[in-house]
Amino acid sequence: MLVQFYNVSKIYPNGVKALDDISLKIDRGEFLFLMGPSGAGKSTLIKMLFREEKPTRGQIFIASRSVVRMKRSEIPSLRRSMGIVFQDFKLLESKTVSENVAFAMEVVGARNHEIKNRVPEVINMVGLKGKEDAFPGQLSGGEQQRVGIARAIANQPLILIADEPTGNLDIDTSNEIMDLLYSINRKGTTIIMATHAREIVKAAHKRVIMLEKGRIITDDSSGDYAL
Amino acid sequence: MLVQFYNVSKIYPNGVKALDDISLKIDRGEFLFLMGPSGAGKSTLIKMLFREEKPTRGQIFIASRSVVRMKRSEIPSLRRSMGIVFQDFKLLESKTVSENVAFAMEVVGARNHEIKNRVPEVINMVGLKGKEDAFPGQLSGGEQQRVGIARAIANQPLILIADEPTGNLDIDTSNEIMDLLYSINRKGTTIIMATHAREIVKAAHKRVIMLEKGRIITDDSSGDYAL
Amino acid sequence: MRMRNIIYFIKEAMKSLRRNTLLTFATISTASICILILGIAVLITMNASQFMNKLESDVEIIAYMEKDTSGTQIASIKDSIKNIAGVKEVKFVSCEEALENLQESLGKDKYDLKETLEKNPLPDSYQIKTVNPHDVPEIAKRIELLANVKAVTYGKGIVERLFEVTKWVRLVSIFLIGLLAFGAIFLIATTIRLAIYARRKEIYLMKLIGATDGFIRWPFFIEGIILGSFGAAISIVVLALGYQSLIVRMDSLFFLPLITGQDALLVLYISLLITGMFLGVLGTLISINRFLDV
Amino acid sequence: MRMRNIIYFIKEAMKSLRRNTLLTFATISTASICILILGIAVLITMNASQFMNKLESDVEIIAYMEKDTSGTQIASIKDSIKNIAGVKEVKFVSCEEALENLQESLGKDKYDLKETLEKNPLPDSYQIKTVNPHDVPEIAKRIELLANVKAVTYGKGIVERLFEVTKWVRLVSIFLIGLLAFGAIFLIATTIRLAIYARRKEIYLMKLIGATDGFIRWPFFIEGIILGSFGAAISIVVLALGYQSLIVRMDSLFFLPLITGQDALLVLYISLLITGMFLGVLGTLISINRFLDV
Ligand SMILES: Nc1ncnc2c1ncn2[C@@H]1O[C@H](COP(=O)(O)OP(=O)(O)OP(=O)(O)O)[C@@H](O)[C@H]1O
Ligand SMILES: Nc1ncnc2c1ncn2[C@@H]1O[C@H](COP(=O)(O)OP(=O)(O)OP(=O)(O)O)[C@@H](O)[C@H]1O
Ligand SMILES: [Mg+2]
Ligand SMILES: [Mg+2]
Repeated sequence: MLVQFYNVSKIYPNGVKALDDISLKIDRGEFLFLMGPSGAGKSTLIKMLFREEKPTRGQIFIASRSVVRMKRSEIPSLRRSMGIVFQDFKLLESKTVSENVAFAMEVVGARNHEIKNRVPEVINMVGLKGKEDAFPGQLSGGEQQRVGIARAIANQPLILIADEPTGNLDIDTSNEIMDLLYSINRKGTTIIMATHAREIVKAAHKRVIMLEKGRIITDDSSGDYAL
Repeated sequence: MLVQFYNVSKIYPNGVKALDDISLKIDRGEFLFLMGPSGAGKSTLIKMLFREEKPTRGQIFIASRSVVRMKRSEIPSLRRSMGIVFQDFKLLESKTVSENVAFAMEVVGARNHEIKNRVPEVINMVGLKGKEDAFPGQLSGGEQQRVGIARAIANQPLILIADEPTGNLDIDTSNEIMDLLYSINRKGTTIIMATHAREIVKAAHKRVIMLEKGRIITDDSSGDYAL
Repeated sequence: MRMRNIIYFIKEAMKSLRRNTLLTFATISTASICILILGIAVLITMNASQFMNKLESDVEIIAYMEKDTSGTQIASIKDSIKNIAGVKEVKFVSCEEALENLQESLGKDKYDLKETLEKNPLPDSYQIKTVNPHDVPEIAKRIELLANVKAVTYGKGIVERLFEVTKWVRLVSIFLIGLLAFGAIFLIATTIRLAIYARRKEIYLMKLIGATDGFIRWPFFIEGIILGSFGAAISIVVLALGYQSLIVRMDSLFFLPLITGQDALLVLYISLLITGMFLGVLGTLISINRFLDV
Repeated sequence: MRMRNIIYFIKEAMKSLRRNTLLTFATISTASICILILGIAVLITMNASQFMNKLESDVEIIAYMEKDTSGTQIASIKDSIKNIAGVKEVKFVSCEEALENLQESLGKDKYDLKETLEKNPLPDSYQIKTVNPHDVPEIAKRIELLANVKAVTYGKGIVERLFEVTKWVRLVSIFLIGLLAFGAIFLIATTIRLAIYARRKEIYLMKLIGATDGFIRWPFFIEGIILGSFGAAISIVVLALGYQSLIVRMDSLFFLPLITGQDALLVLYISLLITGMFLGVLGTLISINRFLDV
């Protein structure tokens, strides 16, 4: 088991109950969709994985390490084992596209020549060739989103966490991105993806977890998703 | 004619040609979808309407006033005649949901009692009852997006411009929002909406403009959109 | 501007001050430190200036009479001196008093000059003060021309040096006050600019949804006024308490009196308050425009 | 830390300085204004202190001999005085010289004292300087006890006042330097804090993608060093040029000499540079941690 949630609840300081007694196991190499209406708790669940938020109750293990009891100094190495696509992109405004991607590799201590080779490669994969030297403020919404994806896959992470990675993409670009994710998944990366895109989920035949009001209402491993 | 584009081109300072010789007429009361792949120029076209960006070449008229030759002091009144939903939401981080919506009304000089009545009303319309006092940082992605929508419709604008207003919403919430937009449209508001959501556009049977690489490739008034 | 708007803008300003605590704290403390330092500099200058005035007003002319001048002649010389424009005070010093003074300066009770000397070698004299100490050399020259005046002294050399020193002290302190004032303006403006910079996206957005420049500016102005005057108020309290305790402690320096006039101090404190308010607004004014052009 | 990392961090720092022009400009100018003002205050204090030392070292004791003391006795008194611990210099003034001096102070060529007086009423005397001027009253007392010394004077009253004044001037200037130094620290730290605040989202994001605190801190530290020392360098150039031109202009005040020793100035300038660098780092250190806790 790569990821384990035991009775996890999250109540934000303002009293909002975002997650309610979630238990969940995710295997190494799985591809998991998180679905559910706006405000169901998808992003909250995802933020628990890399400890942007701590659960109010319950335990979370990733590769058998407790994320909840983890020391402050251990957090960076946890996050470095993951690639994260944020719902709001979170790009470094003062760095170009290349620099944003390179930064994620510098953080993990990659070698200079690795960075030099890998950065153009992933930028190409997400279809942003030609935008290497643009700053995030000079990109369209979908282009920014794809920079976020490129950054997340650059380090070939053990786990890829993607929060609504196609929300700003047209269907063709979405499909290209999904193909990219499937191929990464096939190479062994575990992928957890929150999304509203029913077409994508329907076509994928992967495990789907439906959240509503902070609870898991269905966990369908077959992927025969229907609503 | 409410909106007229005459041979509008936009070349950004870094040399990117985002719009290429666009001519376009939009009638009062129309509902118009803007579609096209990521980076096609939809947001750029939209930004021209409220003069966040100025065209490099060409003329734009809104209600017979030239947006291009408009004096600096006339811009606020142009923008006040519009409601704008931004692709990246652009909420005021230091104001609550209610305050964000109220602010848009204060800007146009609405009376206090009008504001007091209207703000809860529109918050309710977008399904955010109970979130009035939350700050944007305490909301989910889709909730933030709906705050942006509530703010845009609060003043019952002449033109509603929405850039990807459902990108972070599940299908049910999207449909509710679309119903809201249709009813506003029926009351006379002209709506221009950039979107990637094919399901929505298919179901709507409204005029669709397809952009690609900054050019209009189809302008289908029948709405028999097919790709 | 309508009343309703003023209230609205004040409310907005207060809200934003409360919500941006770091920015509020940074601006207030910057303002209070700058104004405190400026206030201390002004106080020191005021005191130094008073001390220098005192030094300068101690400068006097001594006019020695001829040995055989008669009493009536001496009296008429007094009138002639008094008639010179710029003379403030004329005091007669008889030759006996002069000898007494000399005796004193040599060490009283150690030598009895009167005993040693058979007759008093010193002449009668007048001590003359002028309205403006800087006129001393000029007036001394005119007194010297009078009949029966044998000689005139006024500490030539020393007086010029004194004036040279006070001139330079004044110049340097004006320059310093100017520099500190400029520094205060600049530092406060910079802090405000950074605070506004941190909120530039907010301003950008407000413009995009149709706010006029004025609508955005007003709350910032009011914030500037509040921040500036609040910062100034803090520094004034610190300054007043500190100066009061200094006055008590430096009582021993009776010959170097500090300015204690409550009026002068009040004027200073009020000026500092106005300076704070003004700098708050000025800082906002020069900072906000560059973010309004959307 | 490996070499590769140092180079990387320096590159990152330079890039961010170039791209955040407003923040860079604000921090450099704040640092240079604060350090300039601090430097001016130190220079003034150094000069005032030198001037006060000079004033104090002018204080001397005059020991008057008995009228009928013989030449050998006078010579032996000199030795006795020299033997007192703390005495620096002993100078003989004969009664003729003393009369000459008195004549001078009354206005030379106006009265011929020698002509008026039948015999010189003044005694022989010694002028004594001490190593530490503050010992003057003590040493004066001991000299007074020597045989054949009739009386001792040292400007009693005036000297105590002088020491009181210099004590206060020193106290006040130390206090002011302290205040200005504190102000400089605070203002520079505040500016840096605001600059970092403006970039807090960037820091937050860096943490989210796995950067360690150190990895984020280092470029900021290097920025702090560069900003602080660059700001200090500007202020040192201004200070050096300004002071040089002041030295030239105040040449007329030969009796109030400015410190011109290149060594002392160099030490000052280097200290200011180090101060700037140090404040840049310190400001970063106390500011960045609160944004790292993600
Ligand atoms: N920082 C926060 N403080 C308080 N409440 C929060 C915070 N973040 C999220 N919430 C609330 O928690 C609930 C779940 O939010 P979450 O972001 O997990 O939803 P989501 O499933 O990602 O929704 P969406 O599809 O709209 O992104 C929502 O009601 C939201 O308002
Ligand atoms: N400020 C800018 N400076 C330079 N280039 C820009 C700027 N804004 C957008 N662009 C470029 O202009 C082109 C059109 O961008 P635009 O944002 O209009 O696309 P879009 O159709 O809205 O795409 P999306 O669906 O991804 O939001 C893109 O190639 C983008 O990189
Ligand atoms: Mg979410
Ligand atoms: Mg767009």
